[in-house]
Amino acid sequence: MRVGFQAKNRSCVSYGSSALTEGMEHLRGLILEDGQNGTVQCPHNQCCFGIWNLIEGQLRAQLKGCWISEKEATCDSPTCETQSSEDTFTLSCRCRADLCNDNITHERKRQADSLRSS
Amino acid sequence: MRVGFQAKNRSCVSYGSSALTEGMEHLRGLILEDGQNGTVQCPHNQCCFGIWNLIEGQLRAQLKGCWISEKEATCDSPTCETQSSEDTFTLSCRCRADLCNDNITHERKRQADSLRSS
Amino acid sequence: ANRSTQQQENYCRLRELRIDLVSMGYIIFPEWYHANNCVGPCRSPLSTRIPDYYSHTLFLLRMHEQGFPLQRAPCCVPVKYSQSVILTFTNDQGLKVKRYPDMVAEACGCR
Amino acid sequence: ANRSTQQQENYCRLRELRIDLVSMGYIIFPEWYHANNCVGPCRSPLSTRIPDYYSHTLFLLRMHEQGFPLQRAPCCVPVKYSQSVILTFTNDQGLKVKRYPDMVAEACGCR
Repeated sequence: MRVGFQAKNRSCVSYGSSALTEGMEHLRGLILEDGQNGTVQCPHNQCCFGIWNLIEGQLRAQLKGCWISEKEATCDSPTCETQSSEDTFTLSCRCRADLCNDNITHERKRQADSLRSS
Repeated sequence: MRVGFQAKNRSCVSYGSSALTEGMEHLRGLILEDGQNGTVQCPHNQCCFGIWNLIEGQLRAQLKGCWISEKEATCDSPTCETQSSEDTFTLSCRCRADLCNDNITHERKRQADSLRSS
Repeated sequence: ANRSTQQQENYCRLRELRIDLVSMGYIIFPEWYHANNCVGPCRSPLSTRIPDYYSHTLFLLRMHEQGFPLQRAPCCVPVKYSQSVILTFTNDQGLKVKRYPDMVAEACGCR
Repeated sequence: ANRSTQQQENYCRLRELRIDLVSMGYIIFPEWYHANNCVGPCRSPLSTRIPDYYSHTLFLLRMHEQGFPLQRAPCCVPVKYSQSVILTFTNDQGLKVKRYPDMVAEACGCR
Protein backbone atom coordinates (compact mmCIF):
# COMPACT_ATOMS: atom_id res chain seq x y z
CA MET A 1 0.00 0.00 0.00
CA ARG A 2 1.38 3.43 -0.90
CA VAL A 3 1.09 6.04 1.78
CA GLY A 4 -0.93 8.90 0.29
CA PHE A 5 -0.85 12.61 1.07
CA GLN A 6 -3.71 12.12 3.54
CA ALA A 7 -1.54 9.94 5.82
CA LYS A 8 -0.74 12.25 8.70
CA ASN A 9 2.44 11.92 10.70
CA ARG A 10 2.34 10.68 14.25
CA SER A 11 3.29 13.27 16.90
CA CYS A 12 4.89 11.93 20.07
CA VAL A 13 6.11 13.70 23.17
CA SER A 14 9.86 13.31 23.28
CA TYR A 15 12.35 13.31 26.08
CA GLY A 16 15.93 12.08 25.94
CA SER A 17 18.02 11.47 29.03
CA SER A 18 21.29 9.91 30.02
CA ALA A 19 19.37 6.78 31.07
CA LEU A 20 19.85 5.46 27.52
CA THR A 21 23.42 4.23 27.80
CA GLU A 22 23.63 2.13 24.63
CA GLY A 23 22.13 1.97 21.13
CA MET A 24 21.20 5.66 20.76
CA GLU A 25 21.77 5.22 17.01
CA HIS A 26 18.65 3.04 16.72
CA LEU A 27 16.44 5.85 18.05
CA ARG A 28 18.03 8.69 16.07
CA GLY A 29 15.23 10.96 14.86
CA LEU A 30 12.75 9.17 17.12
CA ILE A 31 13.72 10.92 20.37
CA LEU A 32 15.22 14.30 21.17
CA GLU A 33 18.65 13.91 22.65
CA ASP A 34 20.38 15.38 25.71
CA GLY A 35 17.48 16.00 28.03
CA GLN A 36 15.43 18.09 25.59
CA ASN A 37 11.68 18.20 25.98
CA GLY A 38 9.49 18.58 22.93
CA THR A 39 7.56 16.88 20.18
CA VAL A 40 8.82 14.60 17.42
CA GLN A 41 7.11 13.68 14.17
CA CYS A 42 7.29 10.12 12.87
CA PRO A 43 5.45 8.03 10.26
CA HIS A 44 1.77 7.59 11.13
CA ASN A 45 2.13 3.83 11.71
CA GLN A 46 4.68 4.29 14.50
CA CYS A 47 3.88 4.05 18.20
CA CYS A 48 4.70 6.61 20.86
CA PHE A 49 6.50 5.26 23.91
CA GLY A 50 7.48 6.35 27.35
CA ILE A 51 9.51 5.00 30.26
CA TRP A 52 9.26 6.42 33.79
CA ASN A 53 10.77 5.63 37.17
CA LEU A 54 8.36 5.70 40.08
CA ILE A 55 10.18 7.20 43.05
CA GLU A 56 8.24 7.78 46.28
CA GLY A 57 4.98 8.01 44.34
CA GLN A 58 6.42 10.50 41.84
CA LEU A 59 6.91 9.67 38.16
CA ARG A 60 10.24 10.72 36.69
CA ALA A 61 10.50 10.43 32.88
CA GLN A 62 13.45 8.40 31.60
CA LEU A 63 12.82 8.34 27.88
CA LYS A 64 9.99 9.32 25.54
CA GLY A 65 9.60 9.34 21.79
CA CYS A 66 8.54 7.33 18.78
CA TRP A 67 9.12 3.59 18.83
CA ILE A 68 10.39 1.65 15.82
CA SER A 69 7.15 -0.20 15.12
CA GLU A 70 8.02 -3.16 12.98
CA LYS A 71 5.26 -5.31 11.54
CA GLU A 72 6.00 -8.05 14.04
CA ALA A 73 5.78 -5.80 17.11
CA THR A 74 2.93 -3.30 16.86
CA CYS A 75 1.09 -1.49 19.62
CA ASP A 76 -2.68 -1.64 20.09
CA SER A 77 -3.62 0.81 22.81
CA PRO A 78 -4.63 4.43 22.06
CA THR A 79 -3.67 5.42 25.62
CA CYS A 80 -0.51 5.05 27.66
CA GLU A 81 -1.17 2.42 30.33
CA THR A 82 1.33 0.29 32.16
CA GLN A 83 1.25 -3.38 31.17
CA SER A 84 2.76 -4.50 34.43
CA SER A 85 0.41 -5.23 37.34
CA GLU A 86 3.32 -5.67 39.73
CA ASP A 87 4.71 -3.03 42.03
CA THR A 88 7.66 -2.17 39.79
CA PHE A 89 10.12 0.67 39.94
CA THR A 90 9.96 1.24 36.17
CA LEU A 91 6.72 1.91 34.28
CA SER A 92 6.44 1.93 30.51
CA CYS A 93 3.93 2.05 27.69
CA ARG A 94 3.58 2.07 23.92
CA CYS A 95 0.51 3.67 22.39
CA ARG A 96 -0.81 4.79 19.01
CA ALA A 97 -2.40 8.24 19.26
CA ASP A 98 -0.82 11.69 18.93
CA LEU A 99 0.99 12.75 22.11
CA CYS A 100 -0.45 9.74 23.97
CA ASN A 101 2.87 9.26 25.75
CA ASP A 102 2.76 12.47 27.75
CA ASN A 103 1.76 10.69 30.96
CA ILE A 104 1.23 7.10 32.01
CA THR A 105 -1.80 5.64 33.77
CA HIS A 106 -0.96 3.11 36.46
CA GLU A 107 -2.71 1.26 39.28
CA ARG A 108 -1.69 3.48 42.16
CA LYS A 109 -2.57 6.62 40.21
CA ARG A 110 -5.96 5.14 39.28
CA GLN A 111 -6.64 4.18 42.90
CA ALA A 112 -5.72 7.68 44.08
CA ASP A 113 -7.98 9.29 41.43
CA SER A 114 -10.99 7.16 42.38
CA LEU A 115 -10.46 7.96 46.08
CA ARG A 116 -10.34 11.67 45.29
CA SER A 117 -13.57 11.65 43.22
CA SER A 118 -15.57 9.63 45.75
CA MET B 1 49.82 -30.67 6.11
CA ARG B 2 51.88 -29.39 3.20
CA VAL B 3 52.37 -31.77 0.34
CA GLY B 4 56.13 -32.20 -0.05
CA PHE B 5 58.18 -33.04 -3.12
CA GLN B 6 57.99 -36.73 -2.17
CA ALA B 7 54.20 -36.83 -2.71
CA LYS B 8 53.84 -38.59 -6.05
CA ASN B 9 50.94 -37.94 -8.35
CA ARG B 10 48.27 -40.56 -8.90
CA SER B 11 48.16 -42.05 -12.42
CA CYS B 12 44.80 -43.22 -13.66
CA VAL B 13 43.76 -44.81 -16.92
CA SER B 14 41.54 -42.35 -18.70
CA TYR B 15 38.78 -42.73 -21.25
CA GLY B 16 36.22 -40.15 -22.20
CA SER B 17 33.12 -40.96 -24.20
CA SER B 18 29.88 -39.39 -25.27
CA ALA B 19 28.18 -41.27 -22.41
CA LEU B 20 28.86 -38.26 -20.20
CA THR B 21 26.08 -35.97 -21.32
CA GLU B 22 26.17 -33.38 -18.56
CA GLY B 23 28.65 -31.81 -16.17
CA MET B 24 31.85 -32.38 -18.18
CA GLU B 25 33.20 -29.21 -16.56
CA HIS B 26 33.44 -30.95 -13.17
CA LEU B 27 35.80 -33.62 -14.60
CA ARG B 28 37.98 -31.25 -16.65
CA GLY B 29 41.59 -32.39 -16.29
CA LEU B 30 40.44 -35.60 -14.62
CA ILE B 31 39.44 -37.46 -17.79
CA LEU B 32 40.58 -37.22 -21.41
CA GLU B 33 37.80 -35.97 -23.60
CA ASP B 34 36.34 -37.13 -26.93
CA GLY B 35 37.01 -40.86 -26.83
CA GLN B 36 40.74 -40.58 -26.19
CA ASN B 37 42.53 -43.41 -24.41
CA GLY B 38 45.50 -42.66 -22.20
CA THR B 39 46.76 -41.83 -18.74
CA VAL B 40 46.00 -38.81 -16.59
CA GLN B 41 47.94 -37.50 -13.61
CA CYS B 42 46.10 -36.20 -10.59
CA PRO B 43 46.96 -35.36 -6.96
CA HIS B 44 48.08 -38.45 -5.03
CA ASN B 45 45.02 -38.39 -2.73
CA GLN B 46 42.57 -38.77 -5.62
CA CYS B 47 40.88 -42.03 -6.60
CA CYS B 48 40.83 -43.61 -10.04
CA PHE B 49 37.39 -44.55 -11.31
CA GLY B 50 35.83 -46.52 -14.12
CA ILE B 51 32.36 -47.21 -15.46
CA TRP B 52 31.62 -50.06 -17.88
CA ASN B 53 28.54 -51.49 -19.56
CA LEU B 54 28.30 -55.27 -19.56
CA ILE B 55 26.83 -56.33 -22.92
CA GLU B 56 26.53 -60.05 -23.67
CA GLY B 57 29.37 -60.84 -21.27
CA GLN B 58 31.65 -58.17 -22.77
CA LEU B 59 32.75 -55.10 -20.85
CA ARG B 60 32.52 -51.82 -22.76
CA ALA B 61 34.21 -48.85 -21.08
CA GLN B 62 31.99 -45.78 -20.63
CA LEU B 63 34.20 -43.44 -18.66
CA LYS B 64 37.55 -43.68 -16.85
CA GLY B 65 39.73 -41.19 -15.06
CA CYS B 66 40.44 -39.53 -11.73
CA TRP B 67 37.56 -38.94 -9.35
CA ILE B 68 37.14 -35.74 -7.34
CA SER B 69 37.92 -37.28 -3.96
CA GLU B 70 36.56 -34.94 -1.38
CA LYS B 71 37.24 -35.59 2.28
CA GLU B 72 33.69 -36.78 2.83
CA ALA B 73 33.74 -39.35 0.01
CA THR B 74 37.02 -41.22 -0.18
CA CYS B 75 37.78 -44.61 -1.70
CA ASP B 76 39.35 -47.46 0.25
CA SER B 77 40.07 -50.27 -2.19
CA PRO B 78 43.47 -50.62 -3.95
CA THR B 79 41.81 -52.67 -6.72
CA CYS B 80 38.86 -52.01 -9.01
CA GLU B 81 36.00 -54.25 -7.89
CA THR B 82 32.33 -53.78 -8.46
CA GLN B 83 30.37 -52.86 -5.35
CA SER B 84 27.13 -54.19 -6.74
CA SER B 85 26.27 -57.85 -6.17
CA GLU B 86 23.26 -57.63 -8.43
CA ASP B 87 23.15 -58.56 -12.08
CA THR B 88 23.42 -55.00 -13.34
CA PHE B 89 24.03 -53.64 -16.79
CA THR B 90 26.48 -51.04 -15.54
CA LEU B 91 29.57 -51.86 -13.45
CA SER B 92 31.70 -49.27 -11.70
CA CYS B 93 34.53 -48.88 -9.22
CA ARG B 94 36.69 -46.33 -7.45
CA CYS B 95 40.16 -47.36 -6.29
CA ARG B 96 43.37 -45.82 -4.95
CA ALA B 97 46.40 -47.29 -6.73
CA ASP B 98 48.13 -46.22 -9.93
CA LEU B 99 46.28 -47.42 -13.04
CA CYS B 100 43.98 -49.57 -10.87
CA ASN B 101 41.02 -48.62 -13.05
CA ASP B 102 42.23 -50.35 -16.20
CA ASN B 103 39.85 -53.28 -15.75
CA ILE B 104 37.09 -54.18 -13.31
CA THR B 105 36.72 -57.42 -11.35
CA HIS B 106 33.15 -58.66 -11.10
CA GLU B 107 31.28 -61.80 -10.03
CA ARG B 108 30.80 -63.41 -13.42
CA LYS B 109 34.42 -62.73 -14.38
CA ARG B 110 35.62 -64.19 -11.08
CA GLN B 111 33.41 -67.27 -11.54
CA ALA B 112 34.76 -67.74 -15.07
CA ASP B 113 38.38 -67.33 -13.88
CA SER B 114 37.98 -69.88 -11.10
CA LEU B 115 36.38 -72.37 -13.52
CA ARG B 116 39.29 -71.89 -15.93
CA SER B 117 41.97 -72.41 -13.22
CA SER B 118 40.31 -75.52 -11.72
CA ALA C 1 -7.71 -31.75 -4.58
CA ASN C 2 -9.17 -31.48 -1.09
CA ARG C 3 -7.00 -34.29 0.20
CA SER C 4 -3.91 -32.72 -1.38
CA THR C 5 -4.70 -29.38 0.28
CA GLN C 6 -5.13 -31.13 3.60
CA GLN C 7 -1.75 -32.82 3.20
CA GLN C 8 -0.06 -29.51 2.39
CA GLU C 9 -1.73 -27.92 5.41
CA ASN C 10 -0.25 -30.62 7.57
CA TYR C 11 3.25 -30.27 6.13
CA CYS C 12 6.15 -28.31 7.62
CA ARG C 13 5.16 -24.63 7.39
CA LEU C 14 5.20 -21.25 9.14
CA ARG C 15 2.54 -20.76 11.83
CA GLU C 16 1.68 -17.70 13.88
CA LEU C 17 3.21 -17.56 17.34
CA ARG C 18 3.13 -14.55 19.62
CA ILE C 19 5.87 -14.46 22.24
CA ASP C 20 5.54 -12.44 25.43
CA LEU C 21 8.80 -10.59 26.14
CA VAL C 22 7.92 -8.62 29.29
CA SER C 23 7.86 -11.88 31.28
CA MET C 24 11.56 -12.37 30.42
CA GLY C 25 12.26 -9.72 33.10
CA TYR C 26 14.90 -7.57 31.39
CA ILE C 27 12.99 -6.57 28.24
CA ILE C 28 10.89 -3.37 28.19
CA PHE C 29 9.93 -3.06 24.48
CA PRO C 30 8.34 -4.65 22.66
CA GLU C 31 6.09 -6.17 25.33
CA TRP C 32 5.35 -9.02 22.88
CA TYR C 33 6.03 -9.75 19.21
CA HIS C 34 5.05 -12.09 16.37
CA ALA C 35 7.96 -14.51 16.50
CA ASN C 36 6.16 -17.27 14.57
CA ASN C 37 7.33 -20.87 14.49
CA CYS C 38 7.84 -23.72 12.02
CA VAL C 39 5.53 -26.66 12.66
CA GLY C 40 4.60 -29.83 10.84
CA PRO C 41 6.00 -33.18 9.74
CA CYS C 42 8.92 -33.64 7.29
CA ARG C 43 8.45 -36.43 4.77
CA SER C 44 9.03 -37.32 1.13
CA PRO C 45 8.63 -36.06 -1.48
CA LEU C 46 10.40 -32.90 -0.41
CA SER C 47 10.81 -31.04 -3.66
CA THR C 48 7.16 -30.49 -4.53
CA ARG C 49 6.12 -29.38 -1.07
CA ILE C 50 8.84 -27.07 0.07
CA PRO C 51 10.88 -24.37 -1.65
CA ASP C 52 14.00 -25.01 0.43
CA TYR C 53 15.48 -28.26 -0.72
CA TYR C 54 18.46 -29.86 1.05
CA SER C 55 20.27 -32.87 -0.41
CA HIS C 56 21.29 -33.85 3.12
CA THR C 57 17.66 -33.96 4.24
CA LEU C 58 16.61 -35.87 1.12
CA PHE C 59 19.14 -38.61 1.85
CA LEU C 60 18.20 -38.74 5.54
CA LEU C 61 14.56 -39.27 4.58
CA ARG C 62 15.50 -42.00 2.08
CA MET C 63 17.54 -43.81 4.75
CA HIS C 64 14.59 -43.58 7.11
CA GLU C 65 12.23 -44.94 4.45
CA GLN C 66 14.60 -47.81 3.74
CA GLY C 67 14.30 -48.83 7.36
CA PHE C 68 17.63 -47.57 8.73
CA PRO C 69 17.13 -46.03 12.16
CA LEU C 70 18.16 -42.36 12.32
CA GLN C 71 19.52 -40.86 15.52
CA ARG C 72 17.67 -37.69 14.52
CA ALA C 73 14.94 -37.55 11.90
CA PRO C 74 14.56 -34.41 9.73
CA CYS C 75 12.93 -31.58 11.63
CA CYS C 76 10.82 -28.58 10.51
CA VAL C 77 12.81 -25.45 11.46
CA PRO C 78 13.20 -21.79 10.45
CA VAL C 79 15.58 -21.38 7.50
CA LYS C 80 15.18 -17.61 7.27
CA TYR C 81 14.87 -15.08 10.06
CA SER C 82 14.37 -11.34 10.31
CA GLN C 83 15.77 -9.01 12.93
CA SER C 84 14.07 -6.82 15.53
CA VAL C 85 14.96 -4.00 17.88
CA ILE C 86 14.64 -4.56 21.62
CA LEU C 87 14.85 -2.07 24.51
CA THR C 88 16.20 -3.66 27.68
CA PHE C 89 17.50 -2.77 31.09
CA THR C 90 21.25 -2.83 31.50
CA ASN C 91 22.74 -4.44 34.62
CA ASP C 92 22.85 -1.07 36.41
CA GLN C 93 19.20 -0.06 35.64
CA GLY C 94 20.22 1.95 32.59
CA LEU C 95 18.45 1.52 29.25
CA LYS C 96 19.83 -0.08 26.12
CA VAL C 97 18.49 -0.38 22.58
CA LYS C 98 19.87 -3.16 20.42
CA ARG C 99 19.04 -4.79 17.10
CA TYR C 100 18.90 -8.57 17.47
CA PRO C 101 19.22 -10.86 14.46
CA ASP C 102 17.19 -14.07 14.08
CA MET C 103 14.20 -12.79 16.05
CA VAL C 104 11.34 -13.66 13.69
CA ALA C 105 10.94 -16.92 11.75
CA GLU C 106 10.28 -15.93 8.13
CA ALA C 107 10.52 -19.23 6.20
CA CYS C 108 10.61 -22.91 7.11
CA GLY C 109 12.41 -25.97 5.81
CA CYS C 110 13.13 -29.59 6.68
CA ARG C 111 16.68 -30.11 7.95
CA ALA D 1 34.33 -31.01 35.45
CA ASN D 2 33.47 -34.56 34.46
CA ARG D 3 29.77 -33.89 34.82
CA SER D 4 30.06 -30.73 32.71
CA THR D 5 31.88 -32.68 29.97
CA GLN D 6 29.18 -35.31 30.03
CA GLN D 7 26.50 -32.64 29.65
CA GLN D 8 28.29 -31.11 26.69
CA GLU D 9 28.66 -34.54 25.11
CA ASN D 10 24.93 -34.98 25.36
CA TYR D 11 24.14 -31.56 23.88
CA CYS D 12 23.22 -30.81 20.25
CA ARG D 13 26.34 -31.52 18.19
CA LEU D 14 27.69 -32.99 14.97
CA ARG D 15 27.97 -36.79 14.85
CA GLU D 16 29.41 -39.05 12.20
CA LEU D 17 26.90 -40.54 9.79
CA ARG D 18 27.79 -42.45 6.66
CA ILE D 19 25.08 -42.54 4.01
CA ASP D 20 24.95 -45.23 1.35
CA LEU D 21 24.18 -43.66 -2.03
CA VAL D 22 24.35 -46.71 -4.34
CA SER D 23 21.11 -48.00 -2.80
CA MET D 24 19.35 -44.85 -4.07
CA GLY D 25 19.40 -46.53 -7.51
CA TYR D 26 20.42 -43.62 -9.74
CA ILE D 27 23.72 -42.64 -8.10
CA ILE D 28 27.02 -44.22 -9.27
CA PHE D 29 29.64 -42.15 -7.39
CA PRO D 30 30.33 -41.78 -4.60
CA GLU D 31 29.02 -45.17 -3.45
CA TRP D 32 28.74 -43.67 0.07
CA TYR D 33 29.80 -40.50 1.81
CA HIS D 34 30.21 -38.94 5.25
CA ALA D 35 27.00 -36.92 5.40
CA ASN D 36 27.05 -36.54 9.22
CA ASN D 37 24.05 -35.48 11.24
CA CYS D 38 23.16 -33.16 14.12
CA VAL D 39 22.01 -35.02 17.21
CA GLY D 40 21.28 -34.13 20.82
CA PRO D 41 18.88 -32.17 22.98
CA CYS D 42 18.37 -28.38 22.84
CA ARG D 43 18.03 -26.70 26.22
CA SER D 44 19.07 -23.59 28.14
CA PRO D 45 21.52 -22.03 28.55
CA LEU D 46 22.16 -21.80 24.83
CA SER D 47 24.89 -19.22 24.64
CA THR D 48 27.61 -21.04 26.54
CA ARG D 49 27.13 -24.34 24.80
CA ILE D 50 26.70 -23.53 21.17
CA PRO D 51 28.39 -21.04 18.85
CA ASP D 52 25.26 -20.44 16.76
CA TYR D 53 22.91 -18.38 18.84
CA TYR D 54 19.39 -17.57 17.70
CA SER D 55 17.21 -15.09 19.59
CA HIS D 56 14.15 -16.92 18.24
CA THR D 57 15.33 -20.21 19.77
CA LEU D 58 16.22 -18.53 23.05
CA PHE D 59 12.69 -17.16 23.41
CA LEU D 60 11.12 -20.49 22.42
CA LEU D 61 13.12 -22.24 25.15
CA ARG D 62 12.13 -19.60 27.72
CA MET D 63 8.45 -20.05 26.81
CA HIS D 64 8.85 -23.79 27.17
CA GLU D 65 10.54 -23.39 30.58
CA GLN D 66 7.75 -21.07 31.74
CA GLY D 67 5.29 -23.87 31.07
CA PHE D 68 3.74 -22.67 27.82
CA PRO D 69 3.21 -25.61 25.46
CA LEU D 70 5.10 -25.23 22.16
CA GLN D 71 3.72 -26.74 18.97
CA ARG D 72 7.33 -27.46 18.04
CA ALA D 73 10.21 -27.41 20.52
CA PRO D 74 13.69 -26.29 19.36
CA CYS D 75 15.42 -28.94 17.34
CA CYS D 76 19.12 -29.74 16.75
CA VAL D 77 19.76 -29.27 13.00
CA PRO D 78 22.58 -28.49 10.54
CA VAL D 79 23.19 -24.74 10.25
CA LYS D 80 26.08 -25.06 7.80
CA TYR D 81 26.48 -27.47 4.91
CA SER D 82 29.15 -28.22 2.34
CA GLN D 83 28.66 -29.35 -1.23
CA SER D 84 29.65 -32.53 -3.02
CA VAL D 85 29.90 -33.85 -6.58
CA ILE D 86 27.71 -36.79 -7.60
CA LEU D 87 27.81 -38.92 -10.76
CA THR D 88 24.38 -40.24 -11.69
CA PHE D 89 22.56 -41.95 -14.51
CA THR D 90 20.40 -39.72 -16.65
CA ASN D 91 16.93 -40.91 -17.63
CA ASP D 92 18.26 -42.36 -20.92
CA GLN D 93 21.17 -44.33 -19.34
CA GLY D 94 23.63 -41.53 -20.03
CA LEU D 95 25.96 -40.22 -17.33
CA LYS D 96 25.79 -36.89 -15.56
CA VAL D 97 28.13 -35.16 -13.10
CA LYS D 98 26.63 -32.47 -10.90
CA ARG D 99 27.68 -30.47 -7.84
CA TYR D 100 24.98 -30.60 -5.18
CA PRO D 101 24.83 -28.02 -2.38
CA ASP D 102 23.87 -28.91 1.19
CA MET D 103 25.23 -32.48 1.02
CA VAL D 104 27.33 -32.60 4.19
CA ALA D 105 26.33 -31.26 7.62
CA GLU D 106 29.26 -29.12 8.82
CA ALA D 107 27.91 -27.35 11.93
CA CYS D 108 24.88 -27.73 14.18
CA GLY D 109 22.57 -25.39 16.01
CA CYS D 110 19.30 -25.32 17.91
CA ARG D 111 16.47 -23.80 15.87
